Amino acid sequence: MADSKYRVENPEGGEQKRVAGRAGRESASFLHVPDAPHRPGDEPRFARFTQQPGDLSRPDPLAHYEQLRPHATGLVRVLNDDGQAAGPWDPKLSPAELRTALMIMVHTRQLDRRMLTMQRQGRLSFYLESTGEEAVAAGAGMALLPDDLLFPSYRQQGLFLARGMPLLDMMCQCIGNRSDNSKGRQMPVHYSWRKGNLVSISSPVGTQFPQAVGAAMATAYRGESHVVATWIGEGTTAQGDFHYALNFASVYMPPVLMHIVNNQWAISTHRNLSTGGKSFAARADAYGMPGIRVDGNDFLAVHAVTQWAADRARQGGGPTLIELLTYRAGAHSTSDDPSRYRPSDEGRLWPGGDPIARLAQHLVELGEWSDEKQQELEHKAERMIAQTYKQAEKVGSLADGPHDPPETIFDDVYQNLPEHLQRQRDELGG
Amino acid sequence: MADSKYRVENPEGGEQKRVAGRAGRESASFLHVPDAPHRPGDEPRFARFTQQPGDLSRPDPLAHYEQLRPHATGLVRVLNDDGQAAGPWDPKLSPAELRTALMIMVHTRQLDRRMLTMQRQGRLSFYLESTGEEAVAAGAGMALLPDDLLFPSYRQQGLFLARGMPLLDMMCQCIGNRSDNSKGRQMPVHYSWRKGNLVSISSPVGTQFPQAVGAAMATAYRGESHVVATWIGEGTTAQGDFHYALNFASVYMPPVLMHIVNNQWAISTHRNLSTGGKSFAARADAYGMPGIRVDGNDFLAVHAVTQWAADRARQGGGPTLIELLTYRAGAHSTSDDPSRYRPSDEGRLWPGGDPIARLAQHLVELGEWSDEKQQELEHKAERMIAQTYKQAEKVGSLADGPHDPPETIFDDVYQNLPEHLQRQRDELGG
Amino acid sequence: MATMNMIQAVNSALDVMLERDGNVCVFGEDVGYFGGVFRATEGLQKKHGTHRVFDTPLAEGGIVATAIGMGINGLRPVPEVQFADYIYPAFDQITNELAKLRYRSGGEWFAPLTVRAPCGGGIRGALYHSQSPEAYFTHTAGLTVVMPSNPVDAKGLLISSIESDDPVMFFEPKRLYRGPFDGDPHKVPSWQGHPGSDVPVGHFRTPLSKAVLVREGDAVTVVSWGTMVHVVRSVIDSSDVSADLIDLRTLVPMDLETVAASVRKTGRCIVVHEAPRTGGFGAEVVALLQEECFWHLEAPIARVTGWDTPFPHALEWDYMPSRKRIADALTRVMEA
Amino acid sequence: MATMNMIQAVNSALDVMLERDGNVCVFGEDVGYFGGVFRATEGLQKKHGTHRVFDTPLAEGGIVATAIGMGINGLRPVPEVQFADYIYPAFDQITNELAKLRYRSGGEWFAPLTVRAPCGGGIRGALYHSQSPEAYFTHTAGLTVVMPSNPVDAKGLLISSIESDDPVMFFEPKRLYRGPFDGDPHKVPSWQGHPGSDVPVGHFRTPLSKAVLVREGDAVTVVSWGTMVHVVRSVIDSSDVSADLIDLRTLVPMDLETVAASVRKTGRCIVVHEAPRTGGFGAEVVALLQEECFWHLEAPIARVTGWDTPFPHALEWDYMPSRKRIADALTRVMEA
Ligand SMILES: Cc1ncc(C[n+]2csc(CCOP(=O)(O)OP(=O)(O)O)c2C)c(N)n1
Ligand SMILES: Cc1ncc(C[n+]2csc(CCOP(=O)(O)OP(=O)(O)O)c2C)c(N)n1
Ligand SMILES: [Mg+2]
Ligand SMILES: [Mg+2]
Repeated sequence: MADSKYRVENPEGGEQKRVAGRAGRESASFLHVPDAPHRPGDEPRFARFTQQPGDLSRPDPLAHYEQLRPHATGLVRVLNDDGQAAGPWDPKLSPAELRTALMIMVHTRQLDRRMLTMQRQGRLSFYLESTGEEAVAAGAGMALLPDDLLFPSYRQQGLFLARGMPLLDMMCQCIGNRSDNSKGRQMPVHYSWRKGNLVSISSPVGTQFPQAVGAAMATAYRGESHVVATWIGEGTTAQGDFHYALNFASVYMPPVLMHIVNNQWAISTHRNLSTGGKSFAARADAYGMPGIRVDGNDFLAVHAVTQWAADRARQGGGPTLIELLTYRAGAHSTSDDPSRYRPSDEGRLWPGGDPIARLAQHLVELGEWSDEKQQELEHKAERMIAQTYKQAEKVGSLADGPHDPPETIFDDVYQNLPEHLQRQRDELGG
Repeated sequence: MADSKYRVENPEGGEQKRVAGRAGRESASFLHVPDAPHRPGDEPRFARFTQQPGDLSRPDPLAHYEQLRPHATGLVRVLNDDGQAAGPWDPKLSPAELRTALMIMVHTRQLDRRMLTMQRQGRLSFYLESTGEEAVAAGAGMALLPDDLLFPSYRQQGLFLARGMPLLDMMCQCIGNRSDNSKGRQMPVHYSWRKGNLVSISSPVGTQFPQAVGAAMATAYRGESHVVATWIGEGTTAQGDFHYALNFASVYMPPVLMHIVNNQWAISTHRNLSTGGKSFAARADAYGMPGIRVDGNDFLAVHAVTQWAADRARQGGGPTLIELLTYRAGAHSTSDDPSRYRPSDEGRLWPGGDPIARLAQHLVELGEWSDEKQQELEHKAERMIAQTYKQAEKVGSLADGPHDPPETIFDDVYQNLPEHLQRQRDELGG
Repeated sequence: MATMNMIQAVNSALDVMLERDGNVCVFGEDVGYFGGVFRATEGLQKKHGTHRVFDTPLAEGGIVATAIGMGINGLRPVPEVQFADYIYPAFDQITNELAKLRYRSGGEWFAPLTVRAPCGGGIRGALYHSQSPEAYFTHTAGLTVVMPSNPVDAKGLLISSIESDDPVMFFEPKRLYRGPFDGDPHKVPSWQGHPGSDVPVGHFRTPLSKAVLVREGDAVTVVSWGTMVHVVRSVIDSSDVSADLIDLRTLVPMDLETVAASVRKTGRCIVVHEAPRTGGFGAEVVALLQEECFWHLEAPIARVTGWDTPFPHALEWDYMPSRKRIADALTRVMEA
Repeated sequence: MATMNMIQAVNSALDVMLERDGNVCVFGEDVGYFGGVFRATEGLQKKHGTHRVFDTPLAEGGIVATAIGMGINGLRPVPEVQFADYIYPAFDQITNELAKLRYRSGGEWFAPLTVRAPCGGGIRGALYHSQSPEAYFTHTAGLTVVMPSNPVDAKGLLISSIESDDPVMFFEPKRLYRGPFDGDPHKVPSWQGHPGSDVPVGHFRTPLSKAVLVREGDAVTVVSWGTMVHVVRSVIDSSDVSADLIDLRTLVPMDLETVAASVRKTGRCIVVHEAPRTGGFGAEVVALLQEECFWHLEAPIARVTGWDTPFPHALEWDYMPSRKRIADALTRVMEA
């Protein structure tokens, strides 16, 4: 059953293999355990996206959610396979805006590259890249307004770049040196930037999703005009917090955008094992809210859908669930080794392609860009980021510091230092 | 938005009022807080069920779940308003079977009546009735097989009667006397009956739902033929455990029946405040499984849908989500006072009517029953139950015991009494 | 001043804070229209509006998570968990998020929640309507843990908790809502005439992290909190042992000074709480005191607590620390 | 006999039990095809089949809940929680269901789970990959709580835990997986040559609720568990204090007799654990000992623990109990 079920209208391509195929002593048991479509040694077989730009209407932002049912199982696209923008979802951004987007995405990728190298050299304790998913963050980051309050997961560093968090500050957070605005408390990439309305990132997955709904309830409570947006991975939709978020949002209808970044993998766990459902966006309908699936590697589509949902929320239309279809091009993190669980060329064959290449190609199509300009942008970014990292290490390194002094361990547990922590602080000192 | 949304195809009738209607200082805020359709002082306005027996097909038990979409937002009925059975879902039970069903339901109601009185007289610490929902338990209880493993909530006492747990034992549990097979540990109605494959009932709502899915995974693991069934209230669908159950079931497709008893109320919380979604059964689709909404006060419909889902599960078709549309005719429990939050005649006006009256009427229609027989059945049951209760109190009463001796407090914490509990046991003794 | 029972005092604190601070909102299961299963929020929705006091879906995890988001976005939420026994679905949000948000963000973000939850036994609630889970929270740095034992403290401490920018777990011993239960299951005492029931009508604060000396003596120190304060008191009153009785009121951060001073004076100590013994907060009190007052101790510090078992139904009165068990401990400690 | 590190020992225990008992099944996040993020289940799916060893959705609450159902229906599940820091979404199922099922059903139903979870710091994991949450479970009656400190104990205790009909929380100090960390952040020790790395290849049991005397002395008793056992040992080895070092291994039900006997002998005691101090299991050890051994104690029992703060990233080595802090405590307790 699950097989046939899975094959139907599945833009993620691939086929679910019966586990029996690779099982040791399967036969005795009727416990159905799904598997990933491709494992190391397999040759990835992705169907190209059947959905084309223009297939899906762009309803009025206040349309009844039932009018968006096709959007939950379909796929909103703007860029076609030749890099041209088409269809009602084209956000019609200016070339200048597109170049800004490209820059944010390139900077994000170069930052990831650099920090990965630094981690390999032992300068960082850990790192987690967003390679291949840059459009997810850049698209939303540019479509939303500065006052909008964001609850990201650990894989949307692009949001921080889009909002202008200084690269130096981001690097200092990763190093955990004196200039880390979260005081060396968190692992790398767990940024917090109150100035930019970016809420502190947590490691426990999914916790931010219902928090964002609550934050949006506060927005409505005070009758303010900003919206709230949040992001989780498709694997994390299995958490209770995902259900809490959708259900509370369905009751109080606050202005919140809930993004599911479906990059096919949760560490080694393929989305087939995260749920038997076909579409993550389709969860929305039974909660009485619109769900939209979008090509997450298509910057224009991501921007357009975010804008539509933000308009809806600002106008009192309530929450929207957005599934961004993409692929985790790199390892889960520097602690991971994907070659153990998926073919190395699966990413290259992903039908969504590379978001940066696709946006660059589009700009070229528009006569607003060239391969040379692209190379220059990338080299400039690379150099600038290398420079900045040197500065960051000057402020302090993980191994040699200087860090905040040891006694700062006891700060920020409570607003004021209570007596028992004062005593422990003395104990640490003496 | 929520209003219009709510009015569409809503078999639960009533209209959601804008809260502003009863709010104090609403205007400032744009936080949408729904309300119940009727509050004390309102005159309940329920639409009659628009769906009729025969409206919905009865697909093959192994049908693809998408064929069941109409069933998730529609309503499976067998008994029409005149008490005749009609349509493809008619389970075609023999008059003898129908009379057994009627007996189980009448005994359930009389048991509830008696125990409520005993609680009022201070003989019990607490009680919780299932009045108005007898068909939910009797229908499933008769459709399932004795080997099927059941994880009920606290409001399906009918399952224990259907499976033949002696009334005396049930009463001794409620009293908590020496003959309580759960040794006076739990509050009344938290039955456990291993002999009858009825798993111990817990107070924390919803915990049994994913447990049942795991139990069904064990069934599939060993390739056994029994199925597992579980029940929760519609309010409890807001818990993470509900989502865990559906999602794990969607991945492993085990033989499990998940029942949502939608009796409109969660203590004082109307289902409008439990979710913004219209249909609870409709949740199933996005998880890749069939969802069916059934008239929970129509014994024949409940029996038929349970049987269909059990057949599907036994044949390897996996899980089914079943919403039983009913009404909590009594107070939530003896600690509750519904007159504070709903009109007293809301239950009388509920379009689903009274499940016992409807089944009796059907038997009369068939020429197999009469008002006299009905009265006789009820009086006999009442007398028998009063008698049995006297016996139960002879075994021991809550106030005066005899209970299990104090030192039994320390039994069953672990399989064997560990040393530290041995010491505490001595401490209690001395 | 007015005479209030503990439910009225809680209701009054919420009413006062809703009135004073537009960012205070109150919500939870059956909290809005109905006014709460224990009536703690009765009348507040009608008075302050449906967006200030409202019902939620049946999901403690969702209630606390959304409350954290509201707190992050400028509100001062006071969510209710209907029974402390049902707080565990919110345990991740409380332990990993609420308690650690300020720390992990270097002070940039915080959520000033006060999570209210009725706790404790004595109402025939068995395993799941009787628990005293305070020790799961006293072990979690970043949380303030409060448990009042009378109406005036309940109101003053609840107001201080709501005004605190740190997250507070506020446990209300439900057996005390309507009267000072003194250990006699057959009596139904009323707050009428009890000094703790004289409660200022308006706004006032009772300081957090300050214990109170309920009665004074010199032979032994009894440390307790919640319902047990009254049971202990009734035992002391009917015994000829001269005892200090200290009601901790706030468990974390704890007022060690007051307790240690008393133990230095008496040289003997008993800790009494309802929660199971192993890993109960009593263990922490003992560990601190044996370190602070070692040279003053004339006898081992005794613990009278709930047993290390779930909370039973029929044998409830054999489970809860009884007058007899407390009296025996007094004798034991005095004779040691 | 074979030389195994702690991961290999855990893997071997699971392998042996999967082989011996068809009802044993192993599952969790990334546990199946991949073999676990710490490789604890490497190769087991291929060897024993996909229905015996499998991946789950990312939901600890769902993992434990379904495991309980499997246990109720006759299996003997060994779910993995990827990091102990992520166990809280399952807290309700563990605390209210798993721990209380046998009790509330009068012994009719039980679920023989062993919940495995890597715990502890020392890997730069900061707030959410470093926690030692054992005290949240030692306070929960009905659970057995185990924390091995070396490969042979890990295998023997894991087998005993899986075979136990009581639910077991099995915490694996992840910093010990590949070597006996002795407190020096710059060394990367290996299990090679360590006596604890000689592990029988087949089936064997190490008894639950039995502490072990790691080294013998007469001047002071140090009680510890998990990673700290090795740090304490390195301190004792390089000091001239003659100390008993006791590794509790099973925290609840605890082997009080062994510990008390030692303290009666030495008259001095230090408890060392990684978890935050307030309400840590160390408090219970102290509370029990001061009651059991009061008349033998020549100095207050000291605790060296993690601080009452979340676990920081950059200052990790100032957070974890260091050799220096342990050595200072030794001196303090000896001089008292
Ligand atoms: C509650 C919790 N459980 C487990 C983990 C360990 N973990 C970190 S990321 C991850 C996978 C997340 O996958 P997904 O949600 O798809 O997001 P992605 O990493 O693909 O962006 C897991 C299991 C965690 N961080 N939190
Ligand atoms: C986790 C948890 N939270 C709160 C409660 C208190 N409580 C008991 S029943 C109930 C309402 C349940 O409503 P519903 O799920 O609709 O079931 P019904 O009572 O209508 O059968 C609540 C809130 C509980 N038992 N468990
Ligand atoms: Mg993913
Ligand atoms: Mg209900």
